[in-house]
Amino acid sequence: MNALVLQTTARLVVLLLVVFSVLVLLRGHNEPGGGFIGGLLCGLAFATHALSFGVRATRRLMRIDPLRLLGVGLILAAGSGLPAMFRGQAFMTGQWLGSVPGIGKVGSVLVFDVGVYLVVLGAAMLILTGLMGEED
Amino acid sequence: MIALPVLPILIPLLAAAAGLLGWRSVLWQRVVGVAGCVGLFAAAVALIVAVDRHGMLVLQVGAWPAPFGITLAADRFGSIMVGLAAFMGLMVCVFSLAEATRRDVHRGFFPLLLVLLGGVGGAFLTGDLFNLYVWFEVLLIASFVLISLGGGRAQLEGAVKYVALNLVGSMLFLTATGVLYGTAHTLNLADLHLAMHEVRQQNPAMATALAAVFAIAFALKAAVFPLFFWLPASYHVPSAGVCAVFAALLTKVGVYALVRVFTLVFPGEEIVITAVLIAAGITMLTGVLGAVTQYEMKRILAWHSVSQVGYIVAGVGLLCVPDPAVQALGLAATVVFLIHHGTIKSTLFLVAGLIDRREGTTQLRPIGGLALASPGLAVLFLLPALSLAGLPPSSGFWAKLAVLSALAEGGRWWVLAAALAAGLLTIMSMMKIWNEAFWKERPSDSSHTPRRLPAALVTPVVLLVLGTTALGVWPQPLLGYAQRAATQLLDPAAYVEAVGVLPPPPETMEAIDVTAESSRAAPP
Amino acid sequence: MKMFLTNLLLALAWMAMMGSTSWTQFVMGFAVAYLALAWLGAITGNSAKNGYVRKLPAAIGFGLFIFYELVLANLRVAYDVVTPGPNRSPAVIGVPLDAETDVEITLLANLITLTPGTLSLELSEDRRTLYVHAMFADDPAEFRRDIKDGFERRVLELLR
Amino acid sequence: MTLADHPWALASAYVLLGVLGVGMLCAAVRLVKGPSLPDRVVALDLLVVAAAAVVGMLAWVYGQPALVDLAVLLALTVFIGTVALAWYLERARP
Amino acid sequence: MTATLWLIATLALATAGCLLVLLASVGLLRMPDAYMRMQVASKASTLGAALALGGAAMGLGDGPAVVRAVVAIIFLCLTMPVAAHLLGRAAWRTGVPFSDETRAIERPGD
Amino acid sequence: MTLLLSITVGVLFTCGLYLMMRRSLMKLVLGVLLLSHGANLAVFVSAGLTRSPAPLVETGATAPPPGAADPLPQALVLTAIVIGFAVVSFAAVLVRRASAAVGGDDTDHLRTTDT
Amino acid sequence: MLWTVLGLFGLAAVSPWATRRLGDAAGWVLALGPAAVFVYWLVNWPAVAAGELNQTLPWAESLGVELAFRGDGLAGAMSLLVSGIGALIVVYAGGYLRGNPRLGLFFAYLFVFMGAMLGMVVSDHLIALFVFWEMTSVSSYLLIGFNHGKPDNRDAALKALLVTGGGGLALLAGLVLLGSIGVSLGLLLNEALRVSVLVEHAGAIQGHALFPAMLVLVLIGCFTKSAQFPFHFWLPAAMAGPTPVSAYLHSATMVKAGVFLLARLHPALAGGTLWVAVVTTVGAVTMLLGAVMAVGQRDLKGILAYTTISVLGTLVMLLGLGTDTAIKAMVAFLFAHGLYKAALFMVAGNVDHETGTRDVMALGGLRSLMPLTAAAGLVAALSMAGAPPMFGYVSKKVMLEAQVGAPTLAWLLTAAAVVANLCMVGAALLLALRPFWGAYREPPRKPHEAPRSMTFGPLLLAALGLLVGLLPGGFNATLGGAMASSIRGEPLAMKLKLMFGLDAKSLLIVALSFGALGLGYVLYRRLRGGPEFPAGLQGLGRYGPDRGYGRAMAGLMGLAKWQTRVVQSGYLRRYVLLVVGVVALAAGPLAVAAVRGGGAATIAGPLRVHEVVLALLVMAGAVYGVMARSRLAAVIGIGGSGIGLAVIFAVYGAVDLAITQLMVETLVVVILVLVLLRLPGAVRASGRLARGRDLLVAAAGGSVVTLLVLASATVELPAAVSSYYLNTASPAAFGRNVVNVILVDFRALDTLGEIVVVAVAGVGVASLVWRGAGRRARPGIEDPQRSGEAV
Ligand code: NA
Ligand code: NA
Repeated sequence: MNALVLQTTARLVVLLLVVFSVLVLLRGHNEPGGGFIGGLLCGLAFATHALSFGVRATRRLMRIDPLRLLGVGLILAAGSGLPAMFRGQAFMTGQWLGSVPGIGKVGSVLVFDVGVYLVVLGAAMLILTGLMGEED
Repeated sequence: MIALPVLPILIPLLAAAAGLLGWRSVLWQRVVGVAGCVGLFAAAVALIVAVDRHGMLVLQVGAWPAPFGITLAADRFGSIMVGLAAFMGLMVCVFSLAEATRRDVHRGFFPLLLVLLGGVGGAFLTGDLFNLYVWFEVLLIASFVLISLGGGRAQLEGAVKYVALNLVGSMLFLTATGVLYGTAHTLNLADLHLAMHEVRQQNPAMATALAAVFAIAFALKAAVFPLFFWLPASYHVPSAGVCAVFAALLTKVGVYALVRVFTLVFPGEEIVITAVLIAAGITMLTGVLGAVTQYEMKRILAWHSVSQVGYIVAGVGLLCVPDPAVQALGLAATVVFLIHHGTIKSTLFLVAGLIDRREGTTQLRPIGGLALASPGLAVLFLLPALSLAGLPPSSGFWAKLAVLSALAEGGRWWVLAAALAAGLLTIMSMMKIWNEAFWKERPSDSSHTPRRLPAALVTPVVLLVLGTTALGVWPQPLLGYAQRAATQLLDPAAYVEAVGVLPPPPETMEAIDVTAESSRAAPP
Repeated sequence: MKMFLTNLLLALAWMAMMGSTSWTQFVMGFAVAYLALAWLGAITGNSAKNGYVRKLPAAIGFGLFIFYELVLANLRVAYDVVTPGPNRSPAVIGVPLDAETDVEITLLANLITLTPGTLSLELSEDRRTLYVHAMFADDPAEFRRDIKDGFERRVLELLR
Repeated sequence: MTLADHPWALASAYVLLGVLGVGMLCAAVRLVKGPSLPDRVVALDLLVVAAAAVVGMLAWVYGQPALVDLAVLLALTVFIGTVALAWYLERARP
Repeated sequence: MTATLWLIATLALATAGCLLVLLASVGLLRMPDAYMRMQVASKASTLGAALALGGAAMGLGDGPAVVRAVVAIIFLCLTMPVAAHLLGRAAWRTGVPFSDETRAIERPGD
Repeated sequence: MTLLLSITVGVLFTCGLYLMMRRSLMKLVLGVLLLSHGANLAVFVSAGLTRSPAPLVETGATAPPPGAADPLPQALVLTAIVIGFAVVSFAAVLVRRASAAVGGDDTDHLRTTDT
Repeated sequence: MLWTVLGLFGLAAVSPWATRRLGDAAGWVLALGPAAVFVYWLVNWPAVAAGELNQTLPWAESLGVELAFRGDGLAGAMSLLVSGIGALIVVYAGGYLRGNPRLGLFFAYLFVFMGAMLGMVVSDHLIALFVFWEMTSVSSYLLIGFNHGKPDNRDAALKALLVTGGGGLALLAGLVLLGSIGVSLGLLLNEALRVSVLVEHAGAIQGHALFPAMLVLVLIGCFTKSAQFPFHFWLPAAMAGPTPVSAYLHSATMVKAGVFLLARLHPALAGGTLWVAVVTTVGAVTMLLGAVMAVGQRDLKGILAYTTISVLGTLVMLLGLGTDTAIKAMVAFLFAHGLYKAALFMVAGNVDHETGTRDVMALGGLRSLMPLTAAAGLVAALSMAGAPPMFGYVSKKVMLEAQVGAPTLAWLLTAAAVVANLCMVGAALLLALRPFWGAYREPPRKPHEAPRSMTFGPLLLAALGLLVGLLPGGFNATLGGAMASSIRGEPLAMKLKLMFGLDAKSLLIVALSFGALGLGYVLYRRLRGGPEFPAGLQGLGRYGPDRGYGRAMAGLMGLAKWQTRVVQSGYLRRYVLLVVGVVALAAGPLAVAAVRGGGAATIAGPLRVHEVVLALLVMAGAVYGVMARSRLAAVIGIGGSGIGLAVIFAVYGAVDLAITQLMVETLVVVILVLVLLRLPGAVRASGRLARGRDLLVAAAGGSVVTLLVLASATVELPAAVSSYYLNTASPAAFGRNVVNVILVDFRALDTLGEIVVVAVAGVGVASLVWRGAGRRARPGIEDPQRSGEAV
């Protein structure tokens, strides 16, 4: 949408939302949030961008192919259960690396959540850019 | 060994993800597709062998004890179904190397196929009701996309109807699962088996009502009368490979769930399961009658899928007979018929694909003369067609015999009569195709130049025909397996023991009472 | 902007050092860092050093002004809403702009919208006129003047 | 020191929630009445913002800081929804 | 005592906010045309929600919650006018009618 | 409240199903969306309602405060919501393509694959 | 024995290839296969006679099915007939279809058929027998439709398959019933369908309550296969096949399968009133009908077909009577018929092959041009007519003896037999005299004698008929006696002889025999000029069961169309309506019962204004979504409803849930808005009545869900799983947001599946909206409007 007021605001809002989405992702294990909410939020951020600047600009901005995002996300999520298997434990048994201040204990579970985040983001992007791409 | 039950889920999903990573390269997609299917097949074979030898394989995902985590529990029934999915997946994958266009591949054909297989695998292996719902959705959405992949009007039309009706079923399933959780407060199937005893004591009508809703939801997925509309409206629209994989798996998952739930969670719900049996009988007839009016090969096959679901479900419906011997016969018949139909119907759809490739259409009127023009194709059609019609010595005959024996043993004569009548009409339908496409002379106004059939298209069909014919000539391995699987299904106590549901530790026993409406945190 | 970020960074460092993530610590850190920057801003080698230092109080003043306008206008609207019978005089009025940059125009348009009684409807193609819907515009000329002297002046002061 | 310690405070909080509820109902009426699409969108906007206020109040009433997060996100998302609807309104014009 | 005062203060803030939201809603119902409804709704509700949220967060007395509330308020103040502007523009561009009271309507090109 | 919310579930289902019985494809999607809402709420309500704190563990504690809400239905509904989102999104786009293909937002145009 | 069957199947597999390699000699060489089987049975005859030829192999044990072979007299005799005539037919076909590129295929079908037939006659287990039985149906279908270019042939093949296949299904049902009778009598599963075992329990079986139903089903199977009235109509139509097929089908095998099975089951099932009444009546009616119809034909093969029906009727009737004499007569008749009918079919084939017509009226005086064929035809026809000293005469005599000695209604049966025989004489003379003797008529093609391969068979068979007639003793001692004993279930000596005694009964029989011959000749004289007189009889065929078949097919089509119209209407809204209706009707009453059962539910707690408002908002939004005129307004309403839902979640302690719901709802609104933008205009609403109905059904569906949700509160069980999560999340899974811990750890597999769903939705949307991706598709393969569009 060619609205100066919107575009100016959107720059700020998008940035804010993306940062916020990562925050939500990382602290999700301990506070409300997590991969879904983070991914959706990031998707909404890009939706805002696309609505403000057009979907081509958004694609340029993202740089990453959303389909690849899906692939990486799925591999991270499904793969997060593999280390346990290689150690002879049940699939998806939690593997913990250590504590990070502000996030808490970090391990395979976080990898899983990151995968979730990427998949949700990728899918949201595919849907939105796909639909809006038809408008351009 | 510990990893075995998760591999049929994990391998295809990881392969699908890998496919998405390199989605621009058709070659990469094909390589990943075949690799994933081969891997899945290997895992499935290993699983079948292991389960048949050592009994149920149980994996507590995340090492959380049952019923708290999600349990993957592979019994004979589940593993053979995984085997069916894997085998058909592999065949269709190879077939699609030649059939799927570049356009299809770019649109994610192979990852979608793999996801479908992964979802099916999950559904067959999970020991958790909600997880079953999730895998249902996985395979459902993959099938949504596959059905609409062609993007033509027919595909889109079929897809809309398919999506709409299946979503109603999904919502029903979800709601029923939620209500069941609200009632029994557990989701693990083994744990539910125990909890439902208590539920039945407190409110037997509740158990029956839930059983009915689950039956309806699964019957819709299985395309049982009068909930089958989605199937004839949509099964025939995608490419033959997709049709084949659908025919092999989609309705089967519904039947699988029906079996699982009615052996484990709602055993002895006689009213509901009797209704299922009656519906099964009607389904057999409705399906074949529907096929009579059709003059397009895939549509005919689709209608027969409905009819055959009736046969398959009839075995489940025999759970309404209190005699465990009859129940075992019925379930064994269901297993045999599932495998038979899963392979044969898919083979026929693939043959339709061959005809489509050769003649440019699967409409019966504009083609003809294939018996002379392509004798090999004629053999590839005739053998599975006879099997579908239940003529011996074919897998279809043994499957039908198993169903009929079970029905006779259970004394359900009307259903038996329906099965016989439907059998005759099935012969008629198959011979209609044979007459029109193979025996009839090619219409003189046909201007189509037949195309050559590439090896990738033909090889899987040949393998399938050989395999199913072997199954017909030497049925005992399958029959015996089915018998053992049925016995296992009818022993829920063993299932519960294998899953290892633990009584909750003492300190958590002071359970929060979530059923009561209270607002403890906020003062009044 | 760079200075502001530096300030922010310093505030975060403060929090880290305090080992606390509470907001009071952040405010404290921010204040301390601001003072430090006001004093030693030259260190950063930023030519606009004084701009930031000077503008922060201006911004705070601006915020207070907005709040005042907001409350005032809300009351006026409230009166109109709750009293029976209309005592308003709506109109769409084009306001010529001195603001030029994106940020200036956006801020101005937002401020106009944020205050009840006025709503920026449309920016002309040449970005020189902002069309405003006003609920209490007895005199269009006076309305234009109010906007230009009130909001626009303050916005430009803050941003230039 | 929480709201729950003072019955009068809690009671007034509930009254405020009721006030917000009435406000939401008014907005719902406008949503249904229209008549123009922008009217409905504004009503939806208001509904969401009121919901944010409700959630904020609930956070207080229940002593649940986590609910504030929801309020924050309500504020975030209402913007996006409105942008999309406005985008539609402009594009869909005949 | 201070605690009670703090409680009263925050309650007052919240009350003001809630009343403003109510005001916006009533205005939304009562105003004669879409533009005036937007006027009332978008602003009063923004301020109202901000006050209610701020009051609640402060009353809650949880540090991070207040920070988040402030973030929400800033965000609302940042975005609500934009949203209102966009809606107004859309209404204006799609020719949503003004009420009869409207005295003058200037348009580009006039 | 359980009663009222159960009725709400019923209303959501009724509206959703009714919408699915319309001729408009768009209404079909909206119907699915409402069904999804209804199903989610049904799961949530069936599991038991508690006006209670969210199941969050305070720093330093090992369990949420007593009386915390049942976290499992929340997780289930969350999963269901996201699945519903995915499905509805796909259905919406499908419907759009289908209506373009048949030339109208009308399910009665979708009859060629049946008969 | 297994290898004789498998060998023939193997031969079938290689014969297309072998025929191409062997050329004209193929028939002679391939005939060695069945000849070897013939020899096998000859060599093993002592073992057969001693009842020592048994073989049991496991097959489908789980269903109690074994490959149990038993070479008793019946099996041995039938095997000899099948393989012997089979070998001759193969030789004959090699000549008849010389040069036909599909001769190899024909041999393949023929060998499958032969193998199946052999497998059937030696099977002791009835399911195994049924397997072979159905294989004969299928292979005969392929044989009848061999010349499938003509629609008539295809229809005939289909008719044969449907009638015999339908009968096969009845038979299968009967066998399944028989099996369950057997099991209920305490037999093991694998024994319950072994004929040799069943025979020992005949009394108990016939006393079983299910026996009548079972018997009727089995009889239907036998009657359809053996073309008994009213299922006889498929057989004349099956004349369409190439002549060797007709010969084989009619004389030796397929149609005899039904008779064979009756004979096979005779010791176990026969004897009761039901058996006697039904089997005898049907047999007699068929005998008469076939004979009368036969004389109305002009087509050589038509005459042969109807006379076959008549003979089959006779055989069935004899089995129905079940007296010792009747069984002996049946055995004799079966063999005699096998010999002469095969010969006559080959003769007819020769005539057709050489002259290009089969119309008896168009033929005449071929004797000098085709002397060997004429000779074979004459001898065989005499046997058929029952003229001494042919095998046919011997068997007719014993047949009449059985009729005269029938326990009830002997005079009626005898009269029927005489009338039938009289017609047979007429038909036989029509076949053998009319084309060969009398004035020469110019046929479409210039005839000369058929090649040796085509005369060898008929001559040999005709000669055999004469030989057995002259010297019946050998037959009595070997085949005949053994077969009759098998049917009887106990030793039964055959005493066929050419000469007759001088007692009253014998004289009566001889008188009847010769009387029939004489009257038959008179009939022939009437027929010779052209069968106008029996033209009326044709009506019997036209208005009989054949017409019923046509009607049934048309009716089926009509029913199917009606059903499709009603059930699969194509209206999605109707489907949804039906599905919801099913839910309401099936689950509704149960849900009501569930709410009323169980303990008291705590469902009406204290209400809070804002909660009530939220619930009302959710409902109002949904209702508005339904009522709104504009689709966007509907989206807005439903979006509002969803956001209200989010807040409700929050109220009940589900923050994560509320947030997710909120964001999803927002995204969905954005997506729906994007979708709406390019959606074509909506259609007008349906009528008020329809809307009312829809609303009613939808509300019923909604109520079911409401009731279920309420009912869940009637059961109180501890929430152990939840407690575990609450107490374990932080200490063991290191997360303080329990919901998130469930999502990513306790139940991470759910989440994995869920993100797969999301990912696929993304891929799917992309695949739907990308128009450009297919541009580089290979030409020719790209087929966007895939098949299945039209109709
Ligand atoms: Na884990
Ligand atoms: Na309960």
